[in-house]
Amino acid sequence: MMNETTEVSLKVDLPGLPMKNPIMPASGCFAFGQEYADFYDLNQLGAIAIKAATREPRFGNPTPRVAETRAGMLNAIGLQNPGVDHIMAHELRWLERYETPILANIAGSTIEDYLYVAEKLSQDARVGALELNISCPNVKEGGIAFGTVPDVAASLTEKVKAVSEKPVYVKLSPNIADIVTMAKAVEQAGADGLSMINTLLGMRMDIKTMKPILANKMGGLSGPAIKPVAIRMIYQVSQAVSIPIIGMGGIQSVDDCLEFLMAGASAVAIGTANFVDPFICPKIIADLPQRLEALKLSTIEDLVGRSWKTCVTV
Amino acid sequence: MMNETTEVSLKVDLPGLPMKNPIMPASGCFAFGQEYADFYDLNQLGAIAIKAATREPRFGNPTPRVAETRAGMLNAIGLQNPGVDHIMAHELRWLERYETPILANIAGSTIEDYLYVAEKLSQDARVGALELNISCPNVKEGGIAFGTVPDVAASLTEKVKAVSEKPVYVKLSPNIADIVTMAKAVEQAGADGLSMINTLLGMRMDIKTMKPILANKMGGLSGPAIKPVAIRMIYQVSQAVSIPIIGMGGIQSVDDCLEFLMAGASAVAIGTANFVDPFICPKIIADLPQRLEALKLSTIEDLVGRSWKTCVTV
Amino acid sequence: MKQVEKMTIIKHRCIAENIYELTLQGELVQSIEEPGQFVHLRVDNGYETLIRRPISLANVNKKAKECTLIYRVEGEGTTRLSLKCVGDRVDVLGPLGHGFPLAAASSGGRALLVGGGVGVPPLYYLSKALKQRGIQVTHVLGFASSAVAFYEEEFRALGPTYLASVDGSIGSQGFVTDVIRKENLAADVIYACGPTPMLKALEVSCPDQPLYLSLEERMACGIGACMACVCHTQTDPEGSSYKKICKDGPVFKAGEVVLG
Amino acid sequence: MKQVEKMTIIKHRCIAENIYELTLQGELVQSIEEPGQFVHLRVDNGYETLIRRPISLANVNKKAKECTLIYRVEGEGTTRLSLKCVGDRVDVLGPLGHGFPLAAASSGGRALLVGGGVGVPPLYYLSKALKQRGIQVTHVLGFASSAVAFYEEEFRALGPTYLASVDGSIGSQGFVTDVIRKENLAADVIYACGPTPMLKALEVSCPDQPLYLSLEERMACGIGACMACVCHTQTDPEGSSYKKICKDGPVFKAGEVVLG
Ligand SMILES: Cc1cc2nc3c(=O)[nH]c(=O)nc-3n(C[C@H](O)[C@H](O)[C@H](O)COP(=O)(O)OP(=O)(O)OC[C@H]3O[C@@H](n4cnc5c(N)ncnc54)[C@H](O)[C@@H]3O)c2cc1C
Ligand SMILES: Cc1cc2nc3c(=O)[nH]c(=O)nc-3n(C[C@H](O)[C@H](O)[C@H](O)COP(=O)(O)OP(=O)(O)OC[C@H]3O[C@@H](n4cnc5c(N)ncnc54)[C@H](O)[C@@H]3O)c2cc1C
Ligand SMILES: Cc1cc2nc3c(=O)[nH]c(=O)nc-3n(C[C@H](O)[C@H](O)[C@H](O)COP(=O)(O)O)c2cc1C
Ligand SMILES: Cc1cc2nc3c(=O)[nH]c(=O)nc-3n(C[C@H](O)[C@H](O)[C@H](O)COP(=O)(O)O)c2cc1C
Ligand code: FES
Ligand code: FES
Repeated sequence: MMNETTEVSLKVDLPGLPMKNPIMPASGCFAFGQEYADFYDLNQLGAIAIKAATREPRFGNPTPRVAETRAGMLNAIGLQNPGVDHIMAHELRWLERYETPILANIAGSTIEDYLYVAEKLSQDARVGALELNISCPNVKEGGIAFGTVPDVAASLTEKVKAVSEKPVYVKLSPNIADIVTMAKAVEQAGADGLSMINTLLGMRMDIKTMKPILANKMGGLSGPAIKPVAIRMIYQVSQAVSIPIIGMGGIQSVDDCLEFLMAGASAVAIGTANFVDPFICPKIIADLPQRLEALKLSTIEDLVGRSWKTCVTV
Repeated sequence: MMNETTEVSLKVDLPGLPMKNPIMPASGCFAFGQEYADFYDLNQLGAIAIKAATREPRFGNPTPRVAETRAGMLNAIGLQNPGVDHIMAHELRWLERYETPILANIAGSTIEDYLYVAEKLSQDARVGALELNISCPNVKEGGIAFGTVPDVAASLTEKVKAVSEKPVYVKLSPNIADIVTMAKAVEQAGADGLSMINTLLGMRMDIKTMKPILANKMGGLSGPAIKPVAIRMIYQVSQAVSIPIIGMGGIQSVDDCLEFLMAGASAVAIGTANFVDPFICPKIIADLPQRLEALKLSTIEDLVGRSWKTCVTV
Repeated sequence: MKQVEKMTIIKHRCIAENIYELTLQGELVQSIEEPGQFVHLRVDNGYETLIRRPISLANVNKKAKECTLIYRVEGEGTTRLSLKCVGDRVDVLGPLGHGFPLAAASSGGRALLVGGGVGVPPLYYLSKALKQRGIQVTHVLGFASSAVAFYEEEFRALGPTYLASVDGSIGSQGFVTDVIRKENLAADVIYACGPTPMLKALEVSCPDQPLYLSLEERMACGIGACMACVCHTQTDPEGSSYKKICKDGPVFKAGEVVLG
Repeated sequence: MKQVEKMTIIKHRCIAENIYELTLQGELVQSIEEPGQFVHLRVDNGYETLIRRPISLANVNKKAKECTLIYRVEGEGTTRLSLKCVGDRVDVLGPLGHGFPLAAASSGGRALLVGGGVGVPPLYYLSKALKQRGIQVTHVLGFASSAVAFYEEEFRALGPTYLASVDGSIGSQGFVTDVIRKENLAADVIYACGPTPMLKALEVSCPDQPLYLSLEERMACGIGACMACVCHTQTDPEGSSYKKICKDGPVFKAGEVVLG
């Protein structure tokens, strides 16, 4: 039993990311923070996962790039970003005013691109850790292969680890039959943590035109619809690996967040919900202490993996 | 342009299933029809996919077996059924009073089980075609392997085809990275049609107990949440194979049904929605003619694959 | 005949902490056969609460075409339900299942009705129906505390009523089985509805009288088609025989099925 | 400052076939800077319509803290919105984007406002604002048919107003560009909002005057964070430079961005 007078602590210490709470916005759903800084102080966040950086600037896919689905949305942004150099010169520069640790999401079409971006960003003092996006379904040049073949993912992870001066999180794709084998492969290859899940590959038709709504035809499904898949994968993987997991996929409330922690995530990221409610991250952070207290727990760590850990007396 | 006086025809002719309309209840969501016969005349249906039959009677998983999710539900029924002999002696017997063609879903833990059930059911005059469930995520003895490894699925399909006197539809699992390779493999192995998709493997935690809600822990996600994944897979597969597809996954309205046909399905099955509204199948059947007319189409065939077919003048 | 109907809310009020009494009006009421049956509610057309919620019939007035449900706010569905107002309509599938066999008690006989928490509501409709048939009814109702207790007066109007509560804040402190033992309550037949541990305790402590138990399980279809709500039979506890709580139950004779 | 507010519906009515006029009241109105800005509505808390819907400001009354939106019922979100009643609250994010530059027209000058369909609404607020600054306004409004036409009288009260309709059922038969050509309408500046083909036609047919176009794209965040709504710039039409319609627009000077 928790001592009545103990203060609840939201702190989570992840490789490269000393977080004051377990909440961060998910990559691609928060750009580089500037838009949300109009709504609240970004120092409230546990960390910030910034939009994927690629070697060269990318325009991404043609529009329409988003479509709504039941309890979810599809996106086919196509990794639009100004390129790693611009990000370091401008976006990271702007973020300097905050103390919040930064998780820098990186993507590429070739291994060389990944290594180039990883090396550069990992040398940047403002970056706490790298998040290797091996799973973006919208990059056609081969991105998908990284995310679905364990050997390929492991080899990429190994190479990125070799050039990176910062911890490396690998962001896993859910579009796969056996997530555990994939997770173990990248752990073995040296990953310091996992981010899961990225979007499920989906599609919608326009009933009037009888054509796909998205110009790219297919897109990544995010939002509440995918939460059960995310919870299942985190539950499976967290029991099979010993590196921490940043959980994501459909979180919209503090209770959703608790489910992810119970499943085995050590921290969570919030994506689509930012579009619905720009204040969602600080709201969930504010709701956490009383929910922890109601469960008679005093730290986030107490909650991690509770659904499968043989019961410990707290 | 459609001739103003042409009557809209809903007929769909699939191997073994001469359907008067493209709507059937999905396997496992309609038992053997008796419960829904209390609500409407089952002769209205295009076909009926009956609950999976196994060699021996099965009790299935412990309860709770269902949990609700955002725009979806999880189930871990575990293929409960009274066994193939009982089904033939009682359930199919009862169904004789209807003319509606029957798609008999079959499952098993071993290849021998599958073949036993397939041979028996295919010899039954009341069965129009078989639906090979290679993808049920709730059968632990190895069912999942059939559904995720193309070679294994193909070899099972080939063997079932060899013993079956009726057309065989293979029901594909969405828990896979490359659905097209799987579909082509079973087509090559002789499948007469495909059913897709089965449920996505998912999970939910009970916030109060901090444990999974389902006794089986994981379950299959169905309902509107998975529709974008189903549409995407049908879109991909229908362009790669030449056998017909029975589409399913989250259909709740006539417009959902149209989306599946446009994506490339030749007919559709309705699962979870039956639980929400017992009248959903006849409602959608009734709604179809005017929606076809609004699209200036006169047959279901005109709609199939419209999202990718190079435009034909109708 | 079970049917689907958008019934109209004609009364809706909070009767204890998180406990609501909801009265619905519609044609469906005419089809209700016996106490212990339930309805399956679609809380709204949204996708938050995709599947229906099973709630027992707590009272039925066929002349007025009204039925009353009493429910506890548990999760999202019942929370949303509690926000509905008089005049709103609720999509109802029902009546469903097989209820308490009234004929198990003969006129002039004595029936003991044992309820716990939100297992209490169907006993009210049952008690009224039994009394109408000339059966003497005694009630033992267990609640967590006085804050969540309800319908004490209503039950007293029908027959002797004993209360028990976990914290002793209402009635005697303890479980319903403690009350039965202490008060030495005997009857020709016992009807019970409540949490599984309570039902199990009754099965053990009242082996001599005919005992009917109303069970609960998470449901999807509510009509027997999805196999969500099955339980093993006591004659074949490990085997493949089963009963569906929604269709064969929710009321079973003690000894018929294995309690979860 | 953009903000999130649950605004109260104080007026809501159907003004043409499937076209609704919605007046909202709240503090957010104080932050509105210029015509052409829009708000991003959360239709309800449900998961049917997970993401917000962008709707232009059609009128603003800062003193009364009111703003008016005019929208067409298109799909699920606007259908649900149309069912809301006076007194209901709507979750609004706004004001968003950069609107029409009023300063592009100088006092005493002439402005031509060209709208099509549900591109017409923001022009009403714009026209009022221009008129207030002493600018002469002329309107050319295109609709599919008379059934879906709206606000003709309101526009006429502000300045000369020409209508065009696809089927000729209201105004002259044809497109807005036909009207401009036929009536030889000249102005110091043109402001336009409507379907992309209309905007493209204007770009081609009115190359000499300063022309401001309000664009549309499917949006998610509405504030510039998700990259859903970008368009290429005309100086780098194939390259990586871009503008966000929600944040840099929705109004752009003709020639600035590539029309989709
Ligand atoms: C035959 C039957 C009769 C019932 N009668 C009553 C009654 O008269 N009064 C009353 O207060 N409650 C009754 N219940 C329990 C009631 O159905 C649940 O409390 C309710 O469904 C919870 O829904 P929710 O949306 O609030 O909770 P959520 O947790 O949001 O529900 C999620 C899902 O779980 C199911 N669920 C959650 N808890 C239960 C439960 N205890 N039993 C069954 N399903 C559950 C829901 O139906 C839903 O499908 C009855 C249950 C059954 C099976
Ligand atoms: C800046 C801006 C201002 C707008 N102003 C108005 C206005 O004043 N009046 C008006 O009637 N309409 C306006 N629209 C269009 C309006 O946003 C869409 O008609 C509306 O979002 C359709 O939503 P729905 O739920 O009815 O349709 P659904 O088809 O259910 O919408 C599904 C999704 O697609 C999006 N979507 C569908 N059609 C459009 C579209 N044409 N443009 C952008 N997104 C779309 C929706 O926002 C939603 O995310 C504006 C759009 C933009 C971008
Ligand atoms: C518009 C959008 C853009 C995204 N961009 C990226 C990205 O650049 N890199 C990445 O790793 N994930 C990206 N994602 C995936 C999210 O980070 C997250 O994994 C996913 O959306 C699931 O979380 P959610 O359901 O909370 O949105 C993007 C998601 C969305 C919706
Ligand atoms: C309760 C339940 C039981 C099911 N049982 C079976 C089954 O026995 N065999 C099978 O092939 N699919 C089974 N399915 C999967 C459905 O047939 C269907 O593929 C899936 O639910 C997606 O469709 P839906 O979203 O319309 O429900 C079951 C689904 C549910 C919800
Ligand atoms: S709830 Fe479907 S069988 Fe009982
Ligand atoms: S809608 Fe998100 S960037 Fe414009």
